[in-house]
Order: sequence, then C-alpha cells, then structure tokens
Amino acid sequence: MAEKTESKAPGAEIDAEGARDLYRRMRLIRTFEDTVQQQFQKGNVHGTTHLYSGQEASGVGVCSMLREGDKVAGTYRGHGHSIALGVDPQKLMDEMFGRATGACGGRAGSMNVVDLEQGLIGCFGIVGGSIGAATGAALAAKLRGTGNVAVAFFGDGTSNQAYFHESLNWAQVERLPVVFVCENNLYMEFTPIENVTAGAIGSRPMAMGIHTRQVDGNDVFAVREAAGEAIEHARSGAGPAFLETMTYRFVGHSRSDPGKYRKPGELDEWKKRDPLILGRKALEERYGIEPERLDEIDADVAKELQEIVERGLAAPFPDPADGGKEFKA
Amino acid sequence: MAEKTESKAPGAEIDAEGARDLYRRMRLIRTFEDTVQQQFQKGNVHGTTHLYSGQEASGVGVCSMLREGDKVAGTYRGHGHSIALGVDPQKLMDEMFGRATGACGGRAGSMNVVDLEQGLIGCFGIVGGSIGAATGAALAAKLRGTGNVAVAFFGDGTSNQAYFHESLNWAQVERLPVVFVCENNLYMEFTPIENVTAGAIGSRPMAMGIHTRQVDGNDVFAVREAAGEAIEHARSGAGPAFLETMTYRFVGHSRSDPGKYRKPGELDEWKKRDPLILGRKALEERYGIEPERLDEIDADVAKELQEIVERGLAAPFPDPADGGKEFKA
Amino acid sequence: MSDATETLEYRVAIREAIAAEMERDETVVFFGEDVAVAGGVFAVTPGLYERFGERVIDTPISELAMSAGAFGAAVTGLRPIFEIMFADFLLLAMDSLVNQAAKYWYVSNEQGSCPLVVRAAMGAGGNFGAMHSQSPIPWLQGVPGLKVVAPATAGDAKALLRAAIRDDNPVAFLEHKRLYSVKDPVGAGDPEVLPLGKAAVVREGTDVTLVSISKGVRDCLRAADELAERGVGAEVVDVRSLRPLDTETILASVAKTNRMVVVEEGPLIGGWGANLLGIIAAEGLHDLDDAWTIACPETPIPYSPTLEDPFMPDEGKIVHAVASRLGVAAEIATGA
Amino acid sequence: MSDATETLEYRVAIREAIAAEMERDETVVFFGEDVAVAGGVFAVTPGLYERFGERVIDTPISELAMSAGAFGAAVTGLRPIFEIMFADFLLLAMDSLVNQAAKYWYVSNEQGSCPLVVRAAMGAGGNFGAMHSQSPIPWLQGVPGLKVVAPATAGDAKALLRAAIRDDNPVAFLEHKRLYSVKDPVGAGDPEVLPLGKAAVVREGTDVTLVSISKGVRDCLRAADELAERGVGAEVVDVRSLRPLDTETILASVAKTNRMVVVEEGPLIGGWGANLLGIIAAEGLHDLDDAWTIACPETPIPYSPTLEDPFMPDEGKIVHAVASRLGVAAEIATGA
Ligand SMILES: Cc1ncc(C[n+]2csc(CCOP(=O)(O)OP(=O)(O)O)c2C)c(N)n1
Ligand SMILES: Cc1ncc(C[n+]2csc(CCOP(=O)(O)OP(=O)(O)O)c2C)c(N)n1
Ligand SMILES: [Mg+2]
Ligand SMILES: [Mg+2]
Repeated sequence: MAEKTESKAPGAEIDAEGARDLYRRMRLIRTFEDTVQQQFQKGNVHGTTHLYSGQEASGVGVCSMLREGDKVAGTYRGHGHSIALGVDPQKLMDEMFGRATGACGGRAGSMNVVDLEQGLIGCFGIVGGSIGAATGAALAAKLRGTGNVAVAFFGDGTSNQAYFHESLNWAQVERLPVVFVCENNLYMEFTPIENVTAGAIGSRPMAMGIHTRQVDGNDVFAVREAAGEAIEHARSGAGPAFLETMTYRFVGHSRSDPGKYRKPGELDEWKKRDPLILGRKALEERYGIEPERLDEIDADVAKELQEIVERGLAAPFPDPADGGKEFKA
Repeated sequence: MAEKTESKAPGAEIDAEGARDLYRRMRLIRTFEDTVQQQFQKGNVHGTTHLYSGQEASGVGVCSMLREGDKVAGTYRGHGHSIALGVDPQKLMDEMFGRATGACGGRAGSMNVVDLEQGLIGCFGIVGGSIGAATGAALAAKLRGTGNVAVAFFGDGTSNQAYFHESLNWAQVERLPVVFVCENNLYMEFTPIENVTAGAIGSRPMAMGIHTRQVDGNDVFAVREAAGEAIEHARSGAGPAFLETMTYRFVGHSRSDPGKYRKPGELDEWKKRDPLILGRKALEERYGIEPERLDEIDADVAKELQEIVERGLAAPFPDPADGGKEFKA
Repeated sequence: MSDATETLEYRVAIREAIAAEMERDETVVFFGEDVAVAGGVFAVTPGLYERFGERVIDTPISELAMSAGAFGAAVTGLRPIFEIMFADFLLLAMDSLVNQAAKYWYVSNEQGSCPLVVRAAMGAGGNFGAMHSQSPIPWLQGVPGLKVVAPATAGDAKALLRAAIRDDNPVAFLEHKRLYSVKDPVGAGDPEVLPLGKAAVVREGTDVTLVSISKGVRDCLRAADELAERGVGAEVVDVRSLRPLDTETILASVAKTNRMVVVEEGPLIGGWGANLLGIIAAEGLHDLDDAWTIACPETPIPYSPTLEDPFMPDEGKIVHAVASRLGVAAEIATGA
Repeated sequence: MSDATETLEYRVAIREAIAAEMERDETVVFFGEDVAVAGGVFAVTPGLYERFGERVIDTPISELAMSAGAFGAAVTGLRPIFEIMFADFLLLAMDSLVNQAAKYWYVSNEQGSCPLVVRAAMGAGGNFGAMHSQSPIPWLQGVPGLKVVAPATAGDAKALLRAAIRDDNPVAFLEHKRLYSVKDPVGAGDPEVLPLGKAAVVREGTDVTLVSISKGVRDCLRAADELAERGVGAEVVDVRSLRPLDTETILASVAKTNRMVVVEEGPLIGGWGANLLGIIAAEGLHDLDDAWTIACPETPIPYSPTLEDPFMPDEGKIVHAVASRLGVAAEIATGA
C-alpha cells in the first residue's frame, strides 16, 4: 500500500506529485477497463464483467485517504476499487484471464476478487454484501483497537436492500469506524434509480443520525476532501460516516446491456465531466502541470496495460487438480 | 366482521354504543390474555405465548377503522390483533389449547394464527414477516382494484430488520395502500429499544417520504383518529402510511421473561395510563356512561372467558391422522 | 411424444408460458429486477410489460420484500410469478418462501393456499464464479410445502411452468442458464400443462438407469448415446421435479436395469442425488446391483474455465464412470 | 470413555465452552439478540457479559447484518460466535453464511480464512409451532465450506463447540432445544476438544446400525435398550457432524451389522438421512441387507401436542420400525 502513504497527512491537501499519482491511478483504471472490455470480446475474459469506467474519481479519491491496515470491501464493479486501493493490475488481469497467477489463482473471477495484503477483504458479487462485510471489519477494528477504519463501496440501487438497512443501523448503534460510500451512478442496472427508490438515499443514513455527505463523484479532489472528513469522523470513534459520490457509468452495466435506458444526451453531458478530463484540468490549472506530462502518463499506462495483457496471456492456467481438491478448511 | 361496520363513517367520531364496543373489545383482549396466562400455567396452553396486555388500544383503535375486505397481518403477539379484528375468541382459545376446533385446527398455535374470513392473513412468528405480507396484500388490492387496504402490525424492534426497510421502500415506490403500524412498547424483548436502534423510528419512513405519525397508543380514541387518517391516506391511492403507536407491555415479553430490564417505576407509571383506565375515563366523561355499566361489561367479559375456557377444554384434539397426512397442495 | 414441426428456444418457452397464463388468468402478475422495461438480464421476458402493463413490474433490489410481497399477494387473490435473477440470490428471499409461503396451506389448516411461482436462473458452466453459478436445490428441497421443478427441455419448460402457475401452492421453478439458448422440437399436439411431480423416462435402456434433472438430463442423453456405442443400454429418467418426488417411475426403471446412477450438478453431501439414491435404496435395495452418484467436488464453484469445466459433471464423466464401473472397455472418449 | 464424576447440563456446557475459549483467545467475541445483559432466551449465556464486557454484544433484530458482521470480523482478525435465537431464523442470515463465509477460504485462493461459529437452537417437540421448531440441516448441509455440527450430549457440546471456535472456517453449531436441560456425566479426563467430522459409535451391536445426530441419538440409545430386550443388538452411531461427514465409521458399522436405519428429525425428501443412506449405499451396497430412514411426515411442523408428538421420530417409532422390519415380535411398546 505504498501509494497510500501520502494520505497520512491529516487533510486532503496534496502536492503535485500526489496529484499526478491520483490522475495516473484514474487513468490506470480506465485503461484497464478498456482492456478488459477488448479482452472480453476476444474471449480471454470469461463470464461477465462490470466496468468502472466513468466512476474512477470515486474509488481513487476515497482510497487515497486510507491508511495501512484500513480495510475495503468493493463490489462486482470492483476493478476500480481494487486498483484504487493498490492491487497489482497484473494480478487483477490475470484473475480475469482465469490464470494461476491471478489475485485469487483464477478461482474468483471478475466479481469476487480478494487481496488481503492490500486490505481488500473482498469484492462482493452479491449486492449489499460489501456493506455487511465492512461493518464486520469495523467491528473487528473497534474491538481490537487497531485505529483502523473499514470502507464499503456500493451502488445507489443497493440502498433498497436488506444489508444496507441492517448494517447501517448496527454500525451506528455500535459507533463503528466504517465509511459507507454509495456510488450513485443514477441507475440500478437498467432502471433509473428514482423508479425504485423512495426519497433521497442520503436521507436514510441521516434518519439514523449517521454523518452524511454528498459529493461530486467525478472530481477526485472533492472526493478526497469529503472522504478525508468521513474517514476522520469514523476513525475518531464518532461512528460511521456516509458518503454519496454522484457519478455516472460510461459503459454498459455488464457485458450484456441494452443501453436503451439512458436519457437522451445524458451520456454526452456526463462525458464532459469525465473524471479524467476534470482531473487533467485541475492538474493543469492548480498544479501547473503541462498537458504533455499528462499525455506521457497516458502513454505510459497504455504501455503498461499492453505488457500486462501479454504477460497475462502467457501465464499458466490453474491446475484442475488444485481447484477441484477436497475443501479441507 | 360485523363490528367493523360502524367505522364505515369517513371520520373517527363514534357514538356511545360504538365507544362502549371499543371498550368491550379492549377488555375482551385483556381478560383473554389473563386467561391464556393462567391456562398456560395450568399446562393447557403449550409452547410459548406473547401477550398483548397493555397494548389493547393500539390494535382495537386501528382495526375499528377498517372495512370489509381490508387485510391485517399481525405478529406473534397477535391475540390482540386477532380479537381486535373480530376473530372469535373461542376459536382463538381453542387454538391455544391445540384443539381441532381452533382457528387453525390446532396446527398453528399462539404465534401463527390465520383467519381469512376475518381478513387476518396471518400472525407472523418471524419478526418482520407481517410487514412483507401486508405489503403484498396491498399490491394485490391495488392491482385488483378492490379499494381495500392492508395493515401490518409490528414492534419497535422490528424496525431494524430487513423486511421493514425493503417493504417500506417498495410500498412507497409503488404507492401501495398499506398502513404500517409500529407498536412501540419501548423494548425489543428485554432490550431497551434505544440500545439497538439508531435515531427515531419514525424518521425512517419519513426519509422515504411516507406519511408518518406518532400517536398515544394507549388512548383508543386517539389511535382511532390517527389510524383513520392513515387508512384514508392509503386508501386514497396516495401510498403507504406509517403510524407509530406509543405503548407499553404490562407483562413479560413471552412466557419466560426475567423482567429485570424495566426502569424503576416505569411499569407503575404506565399502568396509570392503562388503556382500559383511559378508556373508562373517556367513556364516563365524554359519553356519560356510568361506571356500573362498564363494570357490567367487565363482568360479562369475565363470564364469557370462563365459558370459553370450559368449552375449549372440552373440545376434541385434532386427529393425528389428519395432521400427519401427506402434504398435497 | 410430440409431432414436432417447429423448434422452440428455452427462454422463449418460458416467456410464452408466462404470457399464456397471464392471458388466461388476469390474477397472474409478474415482477422482478429489470424484468419489465428491460425484459430481464437473460432476455427471457421482453415484450411482457408492453403487453400486460402494470401487471409486469420492475422491482428494487429487494429479494426479501419481493418474496414476501408475492406471498402476501398470493394469499389475497393474485397468482404472482417473481424472478430471482440468479438462483444464488434466493438465499436472501428464503425466509418468506420457507417460513411463510411453504407453510401457509398447512398451518392455516387449509383455509388459504399460496399460489406463487419463483423463477430463478441456476447453474454453472458460464464462468460466472462461485456466487452466480450455484444450484439452489439442496437449500430448497427439504422444505415441505415448496415444490421444486427444473425442466430439461423447452417443451417441458413451457408446460411445467404453466402447471406451476396454475398450482395452488408455491413452486420454485429453476431454469438452467446453460439451457436458455437451446432449441427443442415442439408440436401442436404437445400438452398445455404437464403434471408437477411426475418423472419421465426420456430414453429406454436395460443396463443402467441414469437419473438427472435440468441440464443434467441432456448430459445423460448424450452419454447414453455414447454408451450405446459401447454396448451399454442406458435408460434415462428426467425427474423434472424434486418435490413432489416421483419415486415410482425410478423404482420401475431400476427394477428393470438393476443399476442406478444419479447425476447432480452440486455437492454429494447434502445433495438431492444421494438423497434420491437413499430413498430408492430403502425401497428397492434388492433390485440394485450397483448405484452411485456423480456430483461435483465439495468446494465452491471456481471461475477459471480450466477449473470450472472439470468441476461439472458432463457427458464424458458419465460415460467414463458408467463404463468403468460396469467393466466396459476403458478407452472412453471424454467430451466428444 | 469419561471417568465421570459429575454431571453437566447441556446449556451450561455451551456456556462453559464459550467462556473457556474467550478466556483462552481474546479474539473470540460473542453476539446475538438478548444474549448479553439478559443471558439469552434459553438461558444459555448468562454471566458472559459480566465477565467479558464489550466482547459480548446485544444486537438489534438484524440476522443478516449479524451474519455479515461476523463474516467481516472473521476475515479481519476476530473469531466471532453469533447466536441465531431459533434456527428457523437462519433463513434470514443465509446469504452471508453461504455466499460469503463458506466460500471465502476457497475463493480467496486460501489467502484468508473465516473463523466464525453460528449457534442456533433447533428442533421440535416443544409446541413452538411451524416457524420455531425446524431443523435447518437440510438447508445447510449442501454448502461446501460450511461445517454443520450438532452434539447429542453435554460433554460433546462442550468439546465440539470449543473445536468449532478454534476451527479456521465457518461452523454452524446446532443445539436441540429439547436438550438444553439434559444433564450428562462428564469427567476430568474428557478431551478439551473433539475433532469436527468424526462420528462416534456410542453403543455397540451386531444386528442393525442406528444412525442419528443430536437428540435423535438419545432416542436411538433408548430404542437400542428396548430392542436389546427383544433380542436385537443395535449399534448406535452418532454422526455428530454432517459436514464433514465421517462415512468410514458408518461403513465399518454397516459392514458388521448389514442393516442401517437413519433417524432424522426432518423430512425424508431433501433430508440428510436419505442422503447419508445414499452415500453409504453407493460404497457399501453389498454390505446392506436392509436400510431405510425414519423421518418426519412431509408437512410443516404442527403445534398441537396431539399432532406434534406423532410427527416426531422417537424411541417408540424406532423400536417399532426396526422390530417389524426385522420380523421381531410385533407387540412393541411405544413411548415407555
Ligand atoms: C442480491 C443481489 N440482487 C441482484 C443482483 C444483480 N445485480 C448486480 S448489479 C445490480 C445493480 C446494482 O445497482 P447499483 O447498486 O446502483 O450499483 P451499480 O451496478 O450501478 O454500480 C444488480 C441488480 C445481485 N448481484 N445481488
Ligand atoms: C427474525 C426474528 N428474529 C428474532 C425473533 C425472536 N423475537 C421474537 S419477538 C422479538 C422482539 C421483537 O421486538 P418488537 O419488534 O419491539 O416487538 P414486541 O415483542 O415488543 O411487541 C424477538 C427478537 C423472531 N421471532 N424473528
Ligand atoms: Mg447504480
Ligand atoms: Mg417492542
């Protein structure tokens, strides 16, 4: 978790070096997802995938404020959460490819990645699972007195589900150090969130007295600042915090998506607020970083992904004798 | 459901006759519960029971505002809900006694009574079950266009559970004609509700935009009025309503209850606000009914219960050959 | 059996069954996540919303409320069908299914029935990983009052689903993901409904009885073809429904073949395969010369194709197991 | 086996096991509804809160959050024990147990284990009705990665629970409500832990093997006494754990007795009894002269004593079934 050391600073202020890292990580996620998509079409990635494209600022902003020992629970849309936290993209891609060198040796696949070394307790294919798991991790942090927090990522649609309600209540009752990050991308799969959700999502944690904030989820600096505050609140022992990051998914919900549900022009509007565009702008304007330097990052990441794919496709598949062996533990 | 005809009036105003009926029904529940308790100790009632003593005004007030065709889902603490709705106390007692003449032929027992003729779709031994079931009944009412409503009774502790959250949201999204009646008796079993609940219960439905009200659950007239409004709201097509009836349980949670959790003096304070005492007072003051007339009701009910017990204990047990037969449907 | 003139896709069979019953009975309603406007993530239900309007409903992600809502609606006059997208998510809906719906008819002393159908897509083989590939049968089969049906062909899917919708008590209707795109011959003379709880001998043979359900039946049929080439006459029984369970058909088959192999996509321990074998053994022990179950390893379902493929029982494994246990020539082709 | 000098109550055995493990390992925590201040509705855990403070927690009525919380805590350094008051409520907690906890070790490629124990009170016979009397074994047994343990005696309860808490992956620990008040002899020489997945021959015999778990074992032992009077030597095997499943001990017993009767408090269809019989038959078919399952009727569990009593398998039914199937004198006392 080397990349997270800069966030040990109490605030969210960041130097040019750190800002560039944020941008690089967002670009890494975007290029990773584009690559997964291509490789899926080529038949090298199996089953299904849910891409994070468009939502990068949310995961990167939040994870950049975490400390060693903090825990993260991501979702089936979890490549972004994983990379934001520092999971090796090679291991992640190898997992998509179903290789023995994958983060979970090819057993997990896109939706269920675990990387305990990075604090990623899991990506949760079952909607809501991340919320319950992070609440439990926060219980452990509290009872063990580690001073750590746990973060649950989940989507807007997940706010209508059992885990959400029960876990938020319990976390607040026990004043657990957990941050609930609701990535509101306006849709639950193909359904506009307002069609299936009564009231504003944020009013639910507020009704429980949970510290709640909404933030522009496409602005990585805004997310950082809000996440920093939320994490600080949780870490201080004041109980859980709830952060709603308003964002938008640029690609289909999963590999098969009719896409007919988007309102006319909506995608284009949001693309103007692409977290990478906003990120570039901020880096240029606030840190005086020249566009060429950012292009270099982009090229660099593109090259990295190319190499990742090459290595990944050359990696061995797991041995069926391992995967099928008696479940001993 | 003869007793409910008076409530066809749009409002909650009631004449002396009707008021006397309300009182009688509350007394019937109280005496029924006292009798169940005695019979439990004698070994004639089996398993476990959860008595409604102290909460009578809530069930009686709400059910007195219902119409033919409306549906009710009660809880394991459901004798009160059942009698309030018009279930024959003989059938109910026979069910407790495990007799073939019971409401469910002795198959259900105290916690799971069903009486479809009275609109009682069930008493739900699983906490929260009543909420989900009533929501479904409201869906049926809406899609079938019956103009009916469904009522879910449940306790304060149930507001922390999955069914509560998911069903409230869905009901509001679909604008279902359902009234959620949360009987807040301050405890979830032996635990003070505030120890396990974040924020005020009523703020949860409010966060979903559900029409919400809190009412003195020991004043049957107040409950009637508030329930009338809630039911009207639901019936009009405006969506669900939420009614929190503030009340108190005078007896143990169930047959085995340490009872140590009550705050000192709390029970005595609440006993001063016994729904039967408040009821008598209102009948005397508002309707000029003489105390003697009310004593007659009490005596009458006592006699009724005595006869119920006699008949119940003389009733046949179900034939094992019936109960154990192959489940065909 | 059918004077087949056309072919029907499995997913279309399901859609047609729902449509036909909604047409026939206006109390039939259908809801689930993204089933209405979008037509379902497996493209099973497009067009129903356009045709039946408010009787086809997109729900929130609330599996428990759906299940309970179906229960409440079913006991008050509707016949709800609801979809749990992946059968793995049934675990979130089980309390209402098991504690309410399955028990209603009995506990209410037969005052009220509970006519609901829960549809779910089950099964592995698509590299969806451990939480999107399970067969829920082991969780559901031991629940008196809940019927469990899983069709192997498009024709059966249609007729069994129509029967399930008409049934007066809850039915779990399980559709194998690997079958959605198969096409089967159907004919105008096919029955509108098939009885729930009736197994079918789908191929006759004298040497061994292969018993399975859903996709497994198709694997057995292919295995039987290959075994025939090796001189083994395999009878194949499609149990179709695991509750009610038609033991008679299986006992009759076993009385003839004296050997029984159950093929289950799921674990051996706690699975329906060994359970069935135990039920048959208790009644037909002396008819049996040999009997066993071909099931999955006792682990969660792996993602990688090189792990998932060998995890699944398939034609090759069936042929190999039967041939070797029966002492037939050992050089068995797998896969083919 | 034990040089018994005292007796131990089953509920106290459980309490002592929790206390001993909490003492031994400070990462062990315990939570559930009304388990702390009130000491549990079955009076199993009084005193633990006073002794271990914040490590013993009263929770809201949130079975799913509890289960998920235990999972999250277990994969980050704690060893949570949580109580689901009535096993019937496990249905609300199953998603996390089955989809997360049971799969973690395998799916994470053995990066992380998930040491949690879920305790629950199961079983009928107390007139609690259909939703407070079930055995959850059929729902749980077909889940690779989730151990299922159900002790028959106080001594076993203590040693198996201690083993379950020390186990590195999830264990469902099922306590029969009818056993909480039984007292069994224990001795200072008893083992601190018993291995999970090891059956025990608790009575030797040569004519028939009676196999059961939990309360059923005690019914079998009493039945064996009575059968002995009728000249039938019944061996009794306590399977103790239904996953892992110790088939070896049962196969060895059956090889000796040639007859096997499984006694299950639960349905036949989808139950563990016939499943076990099927597994044994597949391996030991030719050792078996007779084999069957004594289970409950295929209905929900009725409330009335006159319905519930005959619903349950008991000593009388076992004696009657064995004696009549073995052709022993027919005038069998029931109940006794
Ligand atoms: C319990 C459960 N129900 C349904 C699904 C299928 N599913 C996967 S993603 C998804 C939509 C989730 O929407 P949201 O929470 O807004 O997250 P997003 O996908 O938009 O990031 C659904 C319904 C699931 N995985 N788990
Ligand atoms: C799902 C579930 N969990 C736990 C229980 C056990 N239980 C029965 S009543 C009860 C307390 C309910 O409290 P509340 O909702 O306040 O209702 P009250 O009993 O006070 O009327 C509990 C925990 C149950 N029946 N169902
Ligand atoms: Mg979304
Ligand atoms: Mg209460």
